Amino acid sequence: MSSQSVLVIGGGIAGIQASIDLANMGLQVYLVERTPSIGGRMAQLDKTFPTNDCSMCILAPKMIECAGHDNVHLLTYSEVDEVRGEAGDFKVTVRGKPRYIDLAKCTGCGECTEKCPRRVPDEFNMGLDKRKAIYMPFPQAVPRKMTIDAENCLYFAKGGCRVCEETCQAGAIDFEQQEEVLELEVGAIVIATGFDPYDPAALKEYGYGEIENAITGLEYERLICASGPTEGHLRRPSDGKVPQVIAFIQCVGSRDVNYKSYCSSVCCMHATKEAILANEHYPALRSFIFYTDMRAVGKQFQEYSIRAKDEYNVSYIRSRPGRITVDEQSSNPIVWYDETVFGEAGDSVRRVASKEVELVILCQALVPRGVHREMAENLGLELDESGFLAIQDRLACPVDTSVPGIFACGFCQSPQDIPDSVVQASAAAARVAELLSPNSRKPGDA
Amino acid sequence: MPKTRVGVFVCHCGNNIGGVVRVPEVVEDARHLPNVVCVEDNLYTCSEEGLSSIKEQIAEQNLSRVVVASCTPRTHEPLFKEACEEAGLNRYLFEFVNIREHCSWVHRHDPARATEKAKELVRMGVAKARYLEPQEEFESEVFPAALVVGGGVAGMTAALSLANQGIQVYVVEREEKLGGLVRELRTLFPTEQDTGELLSPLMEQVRGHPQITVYLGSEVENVEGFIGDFQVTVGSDGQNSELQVGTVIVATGAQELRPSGMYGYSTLPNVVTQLEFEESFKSGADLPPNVVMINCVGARVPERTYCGRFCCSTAIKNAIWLKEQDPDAKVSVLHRDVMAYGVDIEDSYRGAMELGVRFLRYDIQNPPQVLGAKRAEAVKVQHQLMGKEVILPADLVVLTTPLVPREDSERLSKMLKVPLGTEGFFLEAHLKLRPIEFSTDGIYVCGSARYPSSIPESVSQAYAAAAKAGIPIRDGSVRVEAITVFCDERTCSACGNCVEVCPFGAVELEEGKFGRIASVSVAQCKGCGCCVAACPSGAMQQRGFDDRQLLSMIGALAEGMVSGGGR
Amino acid sequence: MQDRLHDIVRKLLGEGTIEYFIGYGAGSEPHRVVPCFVTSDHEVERLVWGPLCLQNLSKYVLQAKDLEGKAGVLVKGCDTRAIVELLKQHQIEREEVVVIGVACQGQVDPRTLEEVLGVPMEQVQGVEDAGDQFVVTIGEDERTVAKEQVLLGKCLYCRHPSAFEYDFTLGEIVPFSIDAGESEFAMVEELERLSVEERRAFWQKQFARCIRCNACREVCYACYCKECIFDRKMPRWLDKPPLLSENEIYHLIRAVHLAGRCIDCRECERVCPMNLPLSRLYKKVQKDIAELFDYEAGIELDEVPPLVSFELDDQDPFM
Amino acid sequence: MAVEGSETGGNGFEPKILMFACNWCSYAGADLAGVSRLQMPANCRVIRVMCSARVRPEFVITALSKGLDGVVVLGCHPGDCHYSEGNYFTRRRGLFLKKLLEYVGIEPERFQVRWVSASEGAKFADTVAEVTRQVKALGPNRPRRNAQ
Repeated sequence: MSSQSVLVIGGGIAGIQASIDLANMGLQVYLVERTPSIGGRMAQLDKTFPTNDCSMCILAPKMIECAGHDNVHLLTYSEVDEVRGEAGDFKVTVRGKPRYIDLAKCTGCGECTEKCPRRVPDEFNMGLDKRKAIYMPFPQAVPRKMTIDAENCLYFAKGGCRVCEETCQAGAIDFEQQEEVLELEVGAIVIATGFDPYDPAALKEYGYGEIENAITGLEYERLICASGPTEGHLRRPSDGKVPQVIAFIQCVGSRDVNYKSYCSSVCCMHATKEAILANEHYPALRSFIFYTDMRAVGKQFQEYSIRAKDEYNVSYIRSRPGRITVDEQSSNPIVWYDETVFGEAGDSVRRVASKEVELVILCQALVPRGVHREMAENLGLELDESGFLAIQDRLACPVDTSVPGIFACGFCQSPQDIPDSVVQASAAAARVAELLSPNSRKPGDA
Repeated sequence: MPKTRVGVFVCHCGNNIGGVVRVPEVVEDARHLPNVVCVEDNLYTCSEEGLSSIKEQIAEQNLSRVVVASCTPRTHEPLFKEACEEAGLNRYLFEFVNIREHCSWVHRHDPARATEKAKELVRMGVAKARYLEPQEEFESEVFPAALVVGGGVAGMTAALSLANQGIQVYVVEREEKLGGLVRELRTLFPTEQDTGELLSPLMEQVRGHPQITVYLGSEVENVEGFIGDFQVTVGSDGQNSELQVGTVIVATGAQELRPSGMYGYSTLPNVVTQLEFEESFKSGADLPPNVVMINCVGARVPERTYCGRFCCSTAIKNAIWLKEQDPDAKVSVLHRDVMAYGVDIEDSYRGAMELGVRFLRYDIQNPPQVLGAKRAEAVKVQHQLMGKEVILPADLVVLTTPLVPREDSERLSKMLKVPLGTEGFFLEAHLKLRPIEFSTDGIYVCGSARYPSSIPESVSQAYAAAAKAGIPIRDGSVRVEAITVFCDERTCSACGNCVEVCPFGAVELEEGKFGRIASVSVAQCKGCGCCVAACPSGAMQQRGFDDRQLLSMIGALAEGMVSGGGR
Repeated sequence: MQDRLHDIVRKLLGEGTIEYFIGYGAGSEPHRVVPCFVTSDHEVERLVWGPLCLQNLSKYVLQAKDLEGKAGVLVKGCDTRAIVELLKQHQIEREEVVVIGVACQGQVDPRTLEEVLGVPMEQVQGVEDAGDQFVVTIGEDERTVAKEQVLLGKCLYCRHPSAFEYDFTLGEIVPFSIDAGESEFAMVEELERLSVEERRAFWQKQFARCIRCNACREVCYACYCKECIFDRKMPRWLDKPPLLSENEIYHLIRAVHLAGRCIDCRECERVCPMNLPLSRLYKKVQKDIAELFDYEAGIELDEVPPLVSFELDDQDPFM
Repeated sequence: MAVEGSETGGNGFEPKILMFACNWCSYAGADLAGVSRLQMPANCRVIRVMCSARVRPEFVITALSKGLDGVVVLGCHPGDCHYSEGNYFTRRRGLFLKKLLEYVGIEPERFQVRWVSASEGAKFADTVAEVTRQVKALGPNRPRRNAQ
């Protein structure tokens, strides 16, 4: 009978949901997460569409349930090294990066962080503010433990410091900690590595990186979030002013044969939500969404975008902007796009128009995690030409990868939003349950 | 009744608490509280040595209650309850007092009043602890079988997945054959496989699987009971059979909107829906040279605001099929947005354009008009981009309509006591994080019964439903946290307030020893306590949050405010 | 009217349709009318009807529940609202009770009658209804007084429900129409216009006078709990001594329990030995329930009470 | 930012305020305010309940009549309730109770209902500061405490 344990790679909402379902089925789950805390991209969101639930409110209970489950073994700050064997009997080595913190002793109190002198850009807040070298990714992190970021810690750089060691009353700092390598035997593997935002700087015409007030969707999310760097005040990067007119540009890098030919599926609703949040915070604020096709395809999505138009001062302009320039002294971005103007005689003329706004949000394409390609080779998995994990039979087995016994759910295998990722996570759990259940036939059957 | 012996453990949490709250004073103050027999403070109560000191005190002092004053119960309560249980004390004789997040961390500049507040919070915690009672978590048996309502692609996939996990499954299908809506298709999207390639293996395995029993031409007549023990009556042409199952999956799918009265449908013979096109034209009928498809028919309109999600990909599939059969055919698709989300549909959308399919955008204000008296001859449309009117010759007009809920969903929703959403599809527990579960435990939904879903999405949801429906069965029993409500038979006057307010239908009026009283189904009760607040006579109480406990906390706080504070 | 009542009751008792009839009977003194329970034919004579039949007899139906046979009850238009509520709150079944509605043309408030006539009630031999006046016999002579001067407070705003289907009716049940000259909530609005301090002073003075005799609870149709929370030892909601804080808790909690149930029968005020202006408290309850939730107790049998239901778009000042 | 601490000036009166917080949203919001170290006045004491719908109006009446200076019931935003409908009842009960208490002379600020979600730490802190300020301005619920 194959081993009754499962490896889940990726601690975002998909990985968490798959782990909870598998653990509730009585299987032993090893959840490997690259960063110090589970939560993934969803932890960075302020609200989620279309219900405007606060993201952390619905994510934190799942994180606590997952980490607290007897059958789930959390391996955070770790990566999968090597995978051998086949369905029912995989041998996996997992490399645990040293946190230089004794997890049993650390209570996540945060005294060390206050004293640590070293400040570095905070990835969780998309680099918009700083964190210390000894840090917890976000207040509701699970596990609620500190981590020392060896690359930026002064002690590792040039010796000395160790201020955190002095302040920690629990004696949890341990600079001698070594990398741990773990050998696991699992019956199946579920991949849920999620997505990275595509760097919009590639599209020179939008000037990301040069135009200060052109930011990405995720950066906006951190600005508008109550636990973000500006505590929810939408302060634009150039002068900290709260913009009264903002523009969202869709399909930045998506649906574009020069960059990513596919549609990332979530950005239309993501932009609509962010526009609603802006107006919720600042009732006088107006927002424009430059779109090609307004893809509001899920449950309650149409009603959500209608409400955006009727109640939240959002207007949709069907056009793909050609360029963004900036007005030097006001540092306001100016969006250049083509529009069709109808004369009275029913004739129409196409002309270039411009709209000066105070903040531009680029809704960039979303791509599988950077580390995803190397992991795929490592596990012998095929990728499709867009870089997603290839699924042999999309219709009958939508979560089975090219390697029997390895399943993939969430954004790593195709662009999808949170509910679809959660569904695919449970689907992967079902496929694992079938594979590992005693009287199941060989994995080749459907 | 042996005197209640309360142990209080006040935590320093390093100096997170101790740095602001003068813990020794709190410890002293707690010593004088009624029934308190031992008070301790530790640097880290949640550390190994903190937990072991609690266990020791429980043994040494024979404690019958434990109160820990430290951080937040939301993360640490399970940890301390575990420790109490290991020391032989019922885990519900434990009370948590938050003096970190709610006290020391937020009153850093006012240690005096933070200490005063911590003392009062401990007093309130001890006051409640004195009235805590041991509880046993209720376990109800789960019958090892599942019911799947609907034998379409979603129903069959869910049934097979459960059966492959070794679970007995009953599938109830209304039609005489399995296959559902997909059976009416010829080719599938995006793989352009023939429908049989997907359906035949599924149908064979379902019919052949030893763990699956199929009832064709049958309907669910009645469902009673709750998670773990549903009694289901299935009616097949006249005679009923009784089934007992632990969980239920709704996979009843949806039906194509027949847009009568729109664009000449049902009056002009050559105006058909996508499904009718699939049946009639794909079986070899001669193909018309000019085909105009109109999308968003009866969708994203005021009377039906939702988007049909995959009708655009159906239109693209059939447009591509037409161009492949006859490259010179003129195929145009009139749309308001092309919902080609994801990788595959976007590729096909670009592929269709490369094959010469014309996509024209129209506006809801001036929709296309089908011209022709007895037969459709052309379609006039205001081209939104070019801003001028275009007349497209049309030998065949294909209307792309969304799926709409089945008429009898209402009946099934009443039987299962699960809600329908505003559009008439089944309403899930949580749109984002529990998309295929109902708030009523033990019942799940997948496929277009929840919302129009393409085949891969319906199949994913089917597997997900199988995972969820399998869990209670594999576990064999369902544990309910002992914070449920109970009704005191002697004092209940059966006024019915509790029955009205319960969001989960867990309370009903029944004949009891003392006449009619409210009776609670513990398995259904989620422990919100709404009924307790609605009960004038206080007959309904909630374990762990009963009126004695909460009132004594108020009393402890109001102590000394008024002579004769409520003890 | 009284004879028709006797005939009906005698017929019902005779046929055995009812085993027990609740009506009004002459009291120990001529001006007093008291509830009267008739089980056999010869007692029917004791039943009376007139403008002094103040009590709301509905609550007595609850005692008849443990009889095998049915109970008959005589109800005025306003009393039926209690029957509707008792049905709605599952305390009685419709087939358990035979309801006889009587065409009431307003009841006399003894206290105001004494003030208007300047004569103690003890000397009043009887009161007769004479259209828009009452004829009061005192000793030998008779005096007439305009109805609107001496009516019960609630009769001034009589608009009894027509929703109720009586089993029998005595006379045509029609709302007793009289122009009270002000809104039925006038006495509440008057208090609402005061400042918070003035209102506190007013009510604290009233609550301080309460001796907690529980008469208002015993007479109220809605206080049918087997064991009232105030009588329970654990948890102890009230301390025994009638301190101001305890009295205030008692009256405010009763008001909350009456939210959506109070039918404005004002029996509590009538029976209060200390004359607390309880109707000014419960009128406020009715006013808020009507304004907030557009609901009136005892009118529609199948309408769900307001505090055990909700609307998604309820007003929400708490955002 | 929440205004901080107690101005010991003026009459030095420090109100004592009772707060009911629901386990899923407002208690979590209070925790987040703590985690984010948002300083606030120390006048409020929180009682945790599973849902704001568990808070009986009788508790509020008893607390105020026993002399506490203020009572606040916190719950999830309508639509966010963990039990899907609980806070709809809290809303109706709050609407009715607020009017009743004002009618018998209890200042409106002494009983409030507020919706606080799990991520609204700042809103929790602001609510504590605002209610404390309002109730302090009203002065003690003394008439009730001593007048016997």
